[in-house]
Amino acid sequence: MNILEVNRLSIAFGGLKAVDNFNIEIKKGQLYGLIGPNGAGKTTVFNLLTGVYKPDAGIIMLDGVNVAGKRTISICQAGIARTFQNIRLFTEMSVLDNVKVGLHNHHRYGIATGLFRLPGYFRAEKEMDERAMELLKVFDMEQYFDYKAANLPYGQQRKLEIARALATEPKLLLLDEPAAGMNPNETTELMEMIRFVRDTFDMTILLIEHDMKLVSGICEALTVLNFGQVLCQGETAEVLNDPEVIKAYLGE
Amino acid sequence: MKKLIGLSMAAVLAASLTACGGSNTAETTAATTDAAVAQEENEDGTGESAEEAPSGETFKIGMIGPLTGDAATYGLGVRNAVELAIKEVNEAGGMNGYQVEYKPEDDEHDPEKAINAYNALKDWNMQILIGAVTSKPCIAVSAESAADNLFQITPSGSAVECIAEPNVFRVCFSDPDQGKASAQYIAENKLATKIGVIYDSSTEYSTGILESFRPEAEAQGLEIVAEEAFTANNATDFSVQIDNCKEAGAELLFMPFYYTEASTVLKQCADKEFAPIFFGVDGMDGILSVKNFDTSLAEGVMLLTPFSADEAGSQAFVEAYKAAYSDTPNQFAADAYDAVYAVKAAIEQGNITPDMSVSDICEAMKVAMTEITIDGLTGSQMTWTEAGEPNKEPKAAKIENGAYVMQ
Amino acid sequence: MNSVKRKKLIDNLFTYGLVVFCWIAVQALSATGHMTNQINGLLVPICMYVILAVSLNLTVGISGELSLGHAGFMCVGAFSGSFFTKLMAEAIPSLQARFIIALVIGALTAAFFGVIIGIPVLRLRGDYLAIVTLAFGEIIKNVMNVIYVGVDNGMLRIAMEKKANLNLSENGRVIIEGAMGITKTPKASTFTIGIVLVLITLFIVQNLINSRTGRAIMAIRDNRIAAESVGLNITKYKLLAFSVSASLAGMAGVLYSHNLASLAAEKFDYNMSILILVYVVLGGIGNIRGSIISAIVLTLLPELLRGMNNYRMLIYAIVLIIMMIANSAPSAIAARERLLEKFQRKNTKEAA
Amino acid sequence: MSFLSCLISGISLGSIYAIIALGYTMVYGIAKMLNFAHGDIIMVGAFAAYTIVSTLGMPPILGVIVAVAVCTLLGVTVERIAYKPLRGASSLAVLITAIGVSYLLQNLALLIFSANPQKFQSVVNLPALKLAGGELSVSAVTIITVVTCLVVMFCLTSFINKTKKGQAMLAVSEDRGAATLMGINVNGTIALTFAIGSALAAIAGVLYCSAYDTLTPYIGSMPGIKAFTAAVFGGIGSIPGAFIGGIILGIIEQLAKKYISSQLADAIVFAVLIIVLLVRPSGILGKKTNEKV
Repeated sequence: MNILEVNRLSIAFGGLKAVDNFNIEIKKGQLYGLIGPNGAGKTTVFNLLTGVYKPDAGIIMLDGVNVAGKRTISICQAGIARTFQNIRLFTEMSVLDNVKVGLHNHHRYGIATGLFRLPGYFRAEKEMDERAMELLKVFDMEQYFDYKAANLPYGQQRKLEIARALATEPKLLLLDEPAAGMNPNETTELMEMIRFVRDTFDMTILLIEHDMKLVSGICEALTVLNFGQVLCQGETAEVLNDPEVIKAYLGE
Repeated sequence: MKKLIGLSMAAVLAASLTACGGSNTAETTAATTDAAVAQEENEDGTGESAEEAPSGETFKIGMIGPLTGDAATYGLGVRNAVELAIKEVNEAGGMNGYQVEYKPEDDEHDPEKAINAYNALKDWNMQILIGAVTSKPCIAVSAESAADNLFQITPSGSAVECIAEPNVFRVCFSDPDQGKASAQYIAENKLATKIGVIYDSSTEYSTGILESFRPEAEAQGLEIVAEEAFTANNATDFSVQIDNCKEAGAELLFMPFYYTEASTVLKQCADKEFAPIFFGVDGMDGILSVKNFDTSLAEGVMLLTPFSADEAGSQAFVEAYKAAYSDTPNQFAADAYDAVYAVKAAIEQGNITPDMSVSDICEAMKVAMTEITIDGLTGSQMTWTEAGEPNKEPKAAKIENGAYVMQ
Repeated sequence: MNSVKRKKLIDNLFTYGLVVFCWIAVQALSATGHMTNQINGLLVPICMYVILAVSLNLTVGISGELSLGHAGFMCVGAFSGSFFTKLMAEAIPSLQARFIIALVIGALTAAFFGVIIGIPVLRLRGDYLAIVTLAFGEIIKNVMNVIYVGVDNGMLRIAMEKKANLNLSENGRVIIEGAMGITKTPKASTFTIGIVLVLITLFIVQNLINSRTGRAIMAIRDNRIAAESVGLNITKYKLLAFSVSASLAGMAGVLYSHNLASLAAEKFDYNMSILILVYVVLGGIGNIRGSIISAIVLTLLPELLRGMNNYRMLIYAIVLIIMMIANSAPSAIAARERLLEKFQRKNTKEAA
Repeated sequence: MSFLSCLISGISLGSIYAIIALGYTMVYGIAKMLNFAHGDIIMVGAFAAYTIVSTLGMPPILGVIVAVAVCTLLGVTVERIAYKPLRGASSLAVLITAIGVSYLLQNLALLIFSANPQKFQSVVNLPALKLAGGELSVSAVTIITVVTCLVVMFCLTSFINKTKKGQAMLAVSEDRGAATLMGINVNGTIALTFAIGSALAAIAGVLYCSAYDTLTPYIGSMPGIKAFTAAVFGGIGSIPGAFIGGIILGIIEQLAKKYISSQLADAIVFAVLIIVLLVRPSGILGKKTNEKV
């Protein structure tokens, strides 16, 4: 059963076809990699999937619902969450609050409940605290819960971003270069963590990555993007041995 | 925490500055959270209880007006004139035999600050208030002084509401009176029938005069052919307003606003070769004393004013004022000067002494004010009604050869 | 985690406590006759400025939008509140009752303006938002300066530019009179009411910040794109913060207008907005207690400097510049931290 | 004819706004701060010229030179003392400091020159130009103002595009960090910007007071705010934008007074500004900055 089916997704910026006829199929629970040289349009695909850009054409079927062209908020609610290439945390807020913002749409109470501290407030806040701590524990970050997000070390910030994305209870998690700026040890740790997340949350994950060790280590399938077009698609081992892919990466 | 340090610095600074300022004998107590508390603790003996027991040897007269800010030129005139008059009075033996102490406070032409100034003066045990200079602060203060039953006389608060309280009197004309009188004067002297108006829609002074000018002009058979406004925010370029009046064929330009803007309007009219009869109100008075003003521009300007710096009767005052402040007094100063002498006359009429309570002084003053007649700078044989309005004739002046000539 | 929560709770309670302490201190001082008229007269304005500073902090500090039009909302609140009090003088004889309703009306009117202004302008950012809010404040001021509202035979009449346009009948009365504004609003504001309003403001702002809504507002401030990606409705929360802030400013406006017998639009120009912004920035952006303290100190400062006459505002300006540099300059902060460190080291050495 | 005359007065008013706005926009572009004290520099310039010309009776041209010198010095000094220590602090902190400087300058002027309005004798003593058989008269100040504005605009543009210092300014405004790495003296460049901006303010002050002749310690604040509006209108940070913004603002203000309502002219100017910004959120010539995701 496919959780994500994308068909003929295209967008152009002033004549430049940034993404052209992009197709992808991701099965539930799959760990899928999106790779390609710099400027191939990978992040643009993420931006299309999450509604930051509106596609010129194409369909994005998420769990049987077309979300193409919808607003970011609706897409988030439909079940796609993401992290960013250049980390985007709520820097002035605590680590715990960052995760609690992710829980925003799942633990609701009205403004009046919050203002007047009605019982619903305490109930919901307690649930949120517990849930957020659980998530932080997954990433081994519970001891940092009252740190200001901006004060976390780089690697922890990346993890926090993933935790926040998971808090929105997505069906599909998009990770944009999660290993960027990490040392080999951290990367190994991250790989294990991504796998762990997939297993514990039964999550489907699509990730953009340049680190081939990570890609070959955890991705089950790959799509290679070059100049906005799909160059090659299939199981990781096959794709990585494809001469076209090697050419695109190493040049002529 | 860091912020707290900064703020406590401020508090210390504030407290210490007040200490050297001399008004209060505050010690430099650094209360981080509440400088007020620190202040209050050092205010022994000057609290409310003290108010009831003034020294009994001198009258304490306070003054409120804009000493800084956009309207400062009016407030400073009043402050100086009151100071001058009180000095004269003291030298001549005081009021009813008692010396007079005097203290001015700044209100920045802001009702809120005027109340602060009033309260500061109350702490000083003020017994009589001259002020506030401008209408809105005056109205705000009058509500407070009425509650305290403290006698107040405003030299120049011209809005109707300024003297709505029974304890408030004024020296100047009210705005509606001026508007009405202006229309009547224009009609009676057949100066013109087609009238253009430029006015300041952001001040109550200007709109107040115009509101009463309009119906009266109509009743007198005058035609208002153009009515152009400006506001405090764009009181620099009047070319559009002038053009419109010119095109409408105005023979007389009615200018119910202050001389500061009037001097600019006159210059721009000259640039545009628009030369109707210019007709101003008491706010126009002072135009000749604007530094570096080319007085030839004001040649032929008419204005209704009770005071003229060039008149024989006011020579002594003008000389003394010039000597003391190297500045020519305007009509605000003249009104203020008269206010002091009115207070003096009333105190002597009612045989008021400084040891009386504020409320008793007020009651006595209210009666005495209606009984006195004074010859002042701004009118001869001035009397006051019970409502606080002065009885004096508005006089028309015309500027000829760079001097006001009474008509 | 509970300790952190408790710390926050204590922190909040401390802020309330500070306000209540001020009230008790003032009551004690006036009971023992240690209160000067000057300070007494400043109590209501201080409450008003505290409310304004705290509410602007909600926009500037918590929501991260630079607004230079706060005085405009205050203006709207002041006029609508005063208008109601004067209009209903006969219908509702109790001044207290009218005042309380006026507070609500002022807050609601300002909130309404907050929403209708917020919808178009909150799309703009940074300095563009600043100039647009400034522009709105000036428009409100300019329009209030030329508007006339009167009442006759139970009918409201509104006109622009001149009183005669109202066509009032003989028994009519003018309530809002152009540049003159509203005069003789009965004095209903007291220090106790002011303190209650400050507490209400604190209650609203602090509870808002520490709730789901507040987190959403702050998240949008910190990173709009990330906030959107986790499913936050940007417009809704920005607008919410803006209009709550506006309504509190409106309430402060009613407090203002019921403290003075003269209410005119000219008071509410951009200088007023900037004055409130000074309180917020000096108290610390996003720091509620800081806003309270700086509003108190900076309201008192020029008044306590009255003895200095002409030098008063000059000193105020110099103090302002020095405080800004001492508080915000990176080098000053570093120097202060070094000093603190040295001090702490010394303390620990002594302890040892 | 009356429309033309209205238009001309609008252009004249707009030219002054434009000169002030040029200073505003330069300082904003390079130092990234809203210099609320800019308007008060205008006032200082006007008072300096006033002292030379009216009080000391020297020739007007000397007045202009002294005004420019005084303001340049003042601008650089203020930058050095009040703004430089705050480099790296939040932009709001700098904004508030600028307001403090504004209060300071106003109150200093109040102490020195008193609050009484003084008449500024125009530095231009030429007859007005008559057009269309005398029906349309354009004052000499207007012509000089417009010409000055164009010259200033031209000089600024060529300075920035053609000289090394100008290029350094551009670099600093684009990316301060990168400029430092390129070996550009950032502090020096910012000081130079303040010097130029303040010199422009001095010229604007002299022209403003020549046209509208009244001088008080508070005259700077309103043109300051209007020029700020003009700068934003044209797209803050953009030099041609400030020019166009200033001229358009002046014209709208005069036309609104003439054809809509002289009472509501301020409101109309600001309403137009809001509408323009809603349609073009970065002003007429402003750079559109889309945050990259």
